[in-house]
Amino acid sequence: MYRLSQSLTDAFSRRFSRTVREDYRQDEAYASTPQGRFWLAVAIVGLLLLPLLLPQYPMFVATQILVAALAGLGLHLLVGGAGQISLGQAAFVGIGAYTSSHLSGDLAPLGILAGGLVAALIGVVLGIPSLRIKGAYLAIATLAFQFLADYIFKRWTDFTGGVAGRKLPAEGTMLGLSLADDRVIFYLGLFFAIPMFFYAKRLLSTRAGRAWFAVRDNDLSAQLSGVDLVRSKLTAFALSAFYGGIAGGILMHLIGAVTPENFVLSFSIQYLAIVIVGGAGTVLGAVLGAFFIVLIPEVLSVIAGAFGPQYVAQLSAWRSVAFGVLILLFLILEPRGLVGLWGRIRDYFRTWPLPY
Amino acid sequence: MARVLLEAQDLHLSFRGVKALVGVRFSVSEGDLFAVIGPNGAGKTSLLNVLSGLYRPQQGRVVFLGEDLAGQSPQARVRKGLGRTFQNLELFRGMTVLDNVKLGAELAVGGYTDLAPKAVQEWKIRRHAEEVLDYLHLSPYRHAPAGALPYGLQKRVEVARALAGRPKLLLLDEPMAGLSLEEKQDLARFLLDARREWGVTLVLVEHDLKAVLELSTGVLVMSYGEVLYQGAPAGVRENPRVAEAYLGRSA
Amino acid sequence: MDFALVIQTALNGLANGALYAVIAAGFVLVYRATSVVNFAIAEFMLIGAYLTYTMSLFFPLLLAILLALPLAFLFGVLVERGFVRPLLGRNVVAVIMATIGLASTLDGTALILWGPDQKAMGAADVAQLPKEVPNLAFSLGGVFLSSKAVWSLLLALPLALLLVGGLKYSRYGVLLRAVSESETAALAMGINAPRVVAIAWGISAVMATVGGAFLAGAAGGGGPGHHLVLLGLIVFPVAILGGFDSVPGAVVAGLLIGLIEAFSQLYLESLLPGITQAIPFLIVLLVLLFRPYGLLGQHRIERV
Amino acid sequence: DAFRDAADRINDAGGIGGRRFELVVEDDGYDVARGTAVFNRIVQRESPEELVFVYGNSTGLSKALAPEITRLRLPYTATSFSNELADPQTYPTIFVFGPTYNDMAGALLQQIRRQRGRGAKIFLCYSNSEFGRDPIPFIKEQSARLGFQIVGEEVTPLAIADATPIVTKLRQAQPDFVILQGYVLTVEPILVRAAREQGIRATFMGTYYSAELALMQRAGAAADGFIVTYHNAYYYDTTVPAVEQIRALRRAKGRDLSYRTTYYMGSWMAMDVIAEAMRRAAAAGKLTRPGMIEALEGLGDYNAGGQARNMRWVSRRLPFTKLWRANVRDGRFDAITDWVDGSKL
Amino acid sequence: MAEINVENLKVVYRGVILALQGVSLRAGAGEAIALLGPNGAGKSTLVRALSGLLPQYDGRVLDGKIVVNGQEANHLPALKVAELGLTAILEGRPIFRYLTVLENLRAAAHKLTPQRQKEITDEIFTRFPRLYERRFEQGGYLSGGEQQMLLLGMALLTEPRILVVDEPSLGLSPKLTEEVMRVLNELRRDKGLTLVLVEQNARAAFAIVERVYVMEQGRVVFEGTAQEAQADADVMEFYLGGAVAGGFAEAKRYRRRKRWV
Ligand SMILES: Nc1ncnc2c1ncn2[C@@H]1O[C@H](COP(=O)(O)OP(=O)(O)OP(=O)(O)O)[C@@H](O)[C@H]1O
Ligand SMILES: Nc1ncnc2c1ncn2[C@@H]1O[C@H](COP(=O)(O)OP(=O)(O)OP(=O)(O)O)[C@@H](O)[C@H]1O
Ligand SMILES: [Mg+2]
Ligand SMILES: [Mg+2]
Repeated sequence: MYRLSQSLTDAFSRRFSRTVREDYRQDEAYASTPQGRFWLAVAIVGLLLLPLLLPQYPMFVATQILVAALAGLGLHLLVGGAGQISLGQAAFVGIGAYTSSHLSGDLAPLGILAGGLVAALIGVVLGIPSLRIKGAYLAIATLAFQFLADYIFKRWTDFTGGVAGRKLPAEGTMLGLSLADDRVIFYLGLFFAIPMFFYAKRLLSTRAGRAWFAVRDNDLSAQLSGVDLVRSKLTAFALSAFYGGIAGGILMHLIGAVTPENFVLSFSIQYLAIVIVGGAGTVLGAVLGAFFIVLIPEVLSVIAGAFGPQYVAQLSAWRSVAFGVLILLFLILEPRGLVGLWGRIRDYFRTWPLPY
Repeated sequence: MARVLLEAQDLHLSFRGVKALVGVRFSVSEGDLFAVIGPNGAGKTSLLNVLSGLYRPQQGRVVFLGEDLAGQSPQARVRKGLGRTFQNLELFRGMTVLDNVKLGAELAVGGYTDLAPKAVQEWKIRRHAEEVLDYLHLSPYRHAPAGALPYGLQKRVEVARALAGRPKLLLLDEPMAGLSLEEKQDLARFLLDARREWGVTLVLVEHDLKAVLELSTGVLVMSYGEVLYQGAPAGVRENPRVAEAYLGRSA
Repeated sequence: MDFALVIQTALNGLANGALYAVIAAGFVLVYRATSVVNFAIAEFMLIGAYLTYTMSLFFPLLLAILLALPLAFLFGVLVERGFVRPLLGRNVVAVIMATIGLASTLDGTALILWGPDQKAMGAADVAQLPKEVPNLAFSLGGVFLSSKAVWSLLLALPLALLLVGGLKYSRYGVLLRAVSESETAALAMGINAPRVVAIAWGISAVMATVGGAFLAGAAGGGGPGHHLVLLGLIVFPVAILGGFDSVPGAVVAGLLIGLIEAFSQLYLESLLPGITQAIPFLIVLLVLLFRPYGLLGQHRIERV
Repeated sequence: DAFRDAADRINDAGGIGGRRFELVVEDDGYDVARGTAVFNRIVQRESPEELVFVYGNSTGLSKALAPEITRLRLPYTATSFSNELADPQTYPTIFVFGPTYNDMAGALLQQIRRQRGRGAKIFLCYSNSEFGRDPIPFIKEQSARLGFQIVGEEVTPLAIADATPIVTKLRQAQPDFVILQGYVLTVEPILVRAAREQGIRATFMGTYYSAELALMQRAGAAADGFIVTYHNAYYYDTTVPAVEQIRALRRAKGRDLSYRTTYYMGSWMAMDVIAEAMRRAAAAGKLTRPGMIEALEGLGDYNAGGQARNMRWVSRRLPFTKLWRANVRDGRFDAITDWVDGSKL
Repeated sequence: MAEINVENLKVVYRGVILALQGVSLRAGAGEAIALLGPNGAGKSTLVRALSGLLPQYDGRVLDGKIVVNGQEANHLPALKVAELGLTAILEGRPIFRYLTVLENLRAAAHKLTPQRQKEITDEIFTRFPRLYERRFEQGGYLSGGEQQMLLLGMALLTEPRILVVDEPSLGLSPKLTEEVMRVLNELRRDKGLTLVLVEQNARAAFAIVERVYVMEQGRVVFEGTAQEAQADADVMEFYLGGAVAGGFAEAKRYRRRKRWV
């Protein structure tokens, strides 16, 4: 009997405690094992070297992924973290893009930062209704925000250039580097993205993250555990918007222009899809999700291209079908997303041959 | 004479015609284990809700450590040292046991601005949380999602979360419901130890009369929002009104 | 102020509002039954309208609408079985995302099946003229009501009211609400939860079809095209204004928003172009800030 | 479809300068970011020297691409007739294969002058998009000059559910002409129907994107008399040589012979012109991008099998169009003018 | 013939957590059995398995047999099980929080004629007057105990032949606990109901059941009549607070639970 209970406890630890670490400090670090640290370093160096290896177009796509991952990550803090759903992330990306379009050239990084900050400020405003409403109601509120933002993007001609949008000068440079070069933009993106990824990971595993999760799971009892609901929700909204805004700034430089079409509902949905497909719960998920979502159209058009031009005409239809079906499949078959899929494979081998 | 920690003065509360509290007054001194009992729907949970700030009484005051709590938000009260567990489990089901307890521990250890994580502080919180987990024999489950634990363990995690904040006064809403006798005894032990070692004063709402009578230092019996009896545990069984409203024929 | 003009604008607003009401009522019904916010509601309208169109190639238009309804019901049930059922009980985000995925899938499928351009009811070829329902347009002392408006008021409004009545007075109403809260609990009480839910989805698809076919212009030429999806977004403001979980609320709010739109188009649009499109969403934000439960919504229970 | 047909014809005729004409098609689903991505990919994949012409879609995309196009000096056109694009100062390599929206509006105004003269009352109804707003200032300015009266103005979303509010305004304003701009047959049918139902007698007018048979199909009898501008040939107009070419090709390839849209015809025309320019450039031994621009500019009286008046560019556009009136009984648009120059008022 | 037979039942959650590891038990027609056990023993799991609701909790029967009324019910969906006349009252007070008390009862009575429904509802209200007072209140606002009463009322309205109850006295005052036990006992007597009672309040349970099972770690570790159980030293110590253990205040410090062999 005792052995049995022991094995039950073991089953728990196997599933939930990864490896038992000697000391709490190790348990709390980013990558607590030497291997972990090694792979992290490899990944970062790899990213830094990437532009030297790849030609322009793949770099363009890589930067797109970076942008999507940042915006998705921001949304992840809000959705996966604080459990507040938002269908307005594209609007924040837009706010960031428009703001930063006013400060380009040598000031580009500052412009991007400003974009993030302005977005964060507006994020706080959008967060206010979340103090009173949740779930589906909030989703609709953010949907409304998304539409109103679109309305303003199109109307406030002085700031946004109206329906026509704004265009960066073709020959813009930053510190002597051409801003038309996608590799330069990629580095610009990395400059923001790497610290922001670590920061997000850190936040989620410390105080702010705990407070968000608590609010997500049970906001009433979160209050009674000393969590300041107002502050917690508003920071989540502000941060999420900030990440979106920064992504917008980078996107603006990547395309070289801002027009309202880039910030419509379908993009908000795409960012949400990144969170879902990547797997709510981890920072890594946002990256994987962005990879996936950005690459689907690329892959599809390669396939369609192989069949010949007559199929290209229907491509956008097939793309929406593929996008939708993928989301549904993930939700139904692997709710924990790509990260979960990976975890399951790992678990399977770890517990194989005795799954129980 | 120990210091008076909490004082409820003439609390009134009603919901669309239902009277949940009618002029309830009592006081709890430091080191007490104050029990509140009464039939179902008597207003016990409502009383705790008023104390912890979830309901606003229509009349009356709550004084904690000599300060009137009127108008203070629930989380402000918790920060002042007024901890709480719930009748129906209100754990953060998706978080691990450890994170649940850490969240509580922040209250005791002191946090930091949440946007600027500090590793040192985080380790302190962790150490403190582990101590409480150890104490309540929850360490093996620290990485399990709280929602997947059996009911009894979840109750214990809830106690752990509240205790980790080192409250001065802990409000417990039926912590023993659904536990077997042996487990009740274990829990009683934990509570008594916490009281002794950490100086936590306890307010206990409970239906297990035997436990209440054996553990408490003072008892308040409520029925339909009114106070039926207040005093030493020994007097509860003798009181005819209590017997009629609460105990039934077996008394 | 021109009195006849005001009356006419009001009537037309109501006629349009009746269509919103019927769609939103179905949408809210699904929310009540499954707590699912169906972001694919606009696609339900689209599919419904295309079904009507396809039937109208073979039958007179009125009959075509009637024949499309059972198909739509079946479609609703299939969607529920295929995509919603496996996700019940998951968190809100997941379910919302699933309906968004569904929307995208349906959008693409419709595009592949029926092509990108707008269709005309009952006309398979550009050379044909559209089929039409009997012309019921009338004019009375300066007030003019188009045929489409009359048909909307005549068909959609009673349908919406029927649903409201049915929910209130039939036993199904209570069961539906019970199931919506907790399927597990309902199953434990022996309630056939899956069936209740499937029926709710079916009804919702039927109502979306009626609304969609009329918005697309069944009663007045024109026909389904993908712009219908844009028109379908109005459902969300309507539902929020009504209270989101209240079917009667949705009906009232539908009519109200129809009115507001009509008057805004008449008086505000020339001052602030684009405002008519934005107004429903402004209403959403205002409602959520000042009256989160809308006109007739239920308050959320929060007690420990 | 049109691109493929046109490419087939060119290649069947032996290609250009002995080389096969290759068409690279990418779809962007009208999404600027994706369009930009696709463009970059094409530029990457095709060695830029061989890429001599790009055909894009929306105005937004064209603008986003403009700097890059300018840098590469890449000849470009799009299915947009925005005034801004047809400006050789800002966009030295962009060609607009037809009149701009201003030219189209100009042609309509000429018609109004012909029909009614000074004092004509005009009502403007346009969508709240760049496309919708594009010619509006021009129309207002010219109307003032020509002594027309703008009696009302309505801005709507691209798609509407109900036209009654607009018709109500029409009844109040009592215009002689209603000019619709910026829709793709989403609003026109609903509006003319509602207007005719309510006894509005005004003449409705629209530009290129209204000039499609589906207008009659959706609006039914109400569409009769609707006046549009259109600068290519209709598919049913067998007197035009290009139409004959198309039909012959499709018959030969076993493709379906039913009606082709105006969009098809326009695309065919563009391809035909581009191929001709390439031929000439190849003949001159300059099948390069600058060579292409030169060849395009020098096309002169080439008329693409009757699908255009000629290729005399007026600041990189062709300001000529014809006016057509919808004839519901026959299910076609009847030409009511010959070529008119929309820029001359 | 309303009886339950469980043979060697094994249940896993999420494909990894083995909650029942071979449980066998039996309740004959009209018989009442009690199920005791510490937290996590698997009592609620057994209830879920019996009512066919395991899938709702991400669990599944791995092995073994459940026979209800002579019909095998291992993999029957919940609805079919309900049709066999088995009603389960689940853990966690699963009432419909947004329905009023009356509507809750109406929802549960969906199979009854209005006449019959009224009869039973009246009976419920006489037994639980507190519920009658709160009949127009939404379930979510009721106190814990009131919800428990409502739940029992709902179960009665399904007219079960087999009733499986998970901790009915949870959170009830002594007086009401007694009332609930009396109701259950009367039902059994009057309607020949088969009763499976999961209960921590052993003393109250023993008073109305014939036989007792004690579970631990997903297994049955004791089985016997109510008398035998009361005589057993371990049951005595752990569930009845017998002579061996002192009161709450003196309970030995962190006794480790003695393992059943
Ligand atoms: N928010 C509320 N709205 C309406 N009625 C309420 C609300 N909260 C409590 N009540 C009512 O007040 C009365 C007292 O409830 P309370 O939860 O305090 O009882 P209790 O003593 O804790 O009972 P139990 O022992 O059953 O938990 C009950 O009748 C309950 O229905
Ligand atoms: N949904 C679930 N997912 C995963 N594990 C579960 C789930 N439900 C129960 N378990 C596990 O199954 C085992 C038995 O749980 P069960 O709820 O049946 O115990 P119990 O005897 O009812 O305990 P209690 O007296 O606390 O209610 C426990 O170890 C628990 O962790
Ligand atoms: Mg209570
Ligand atoms: Mg249990």
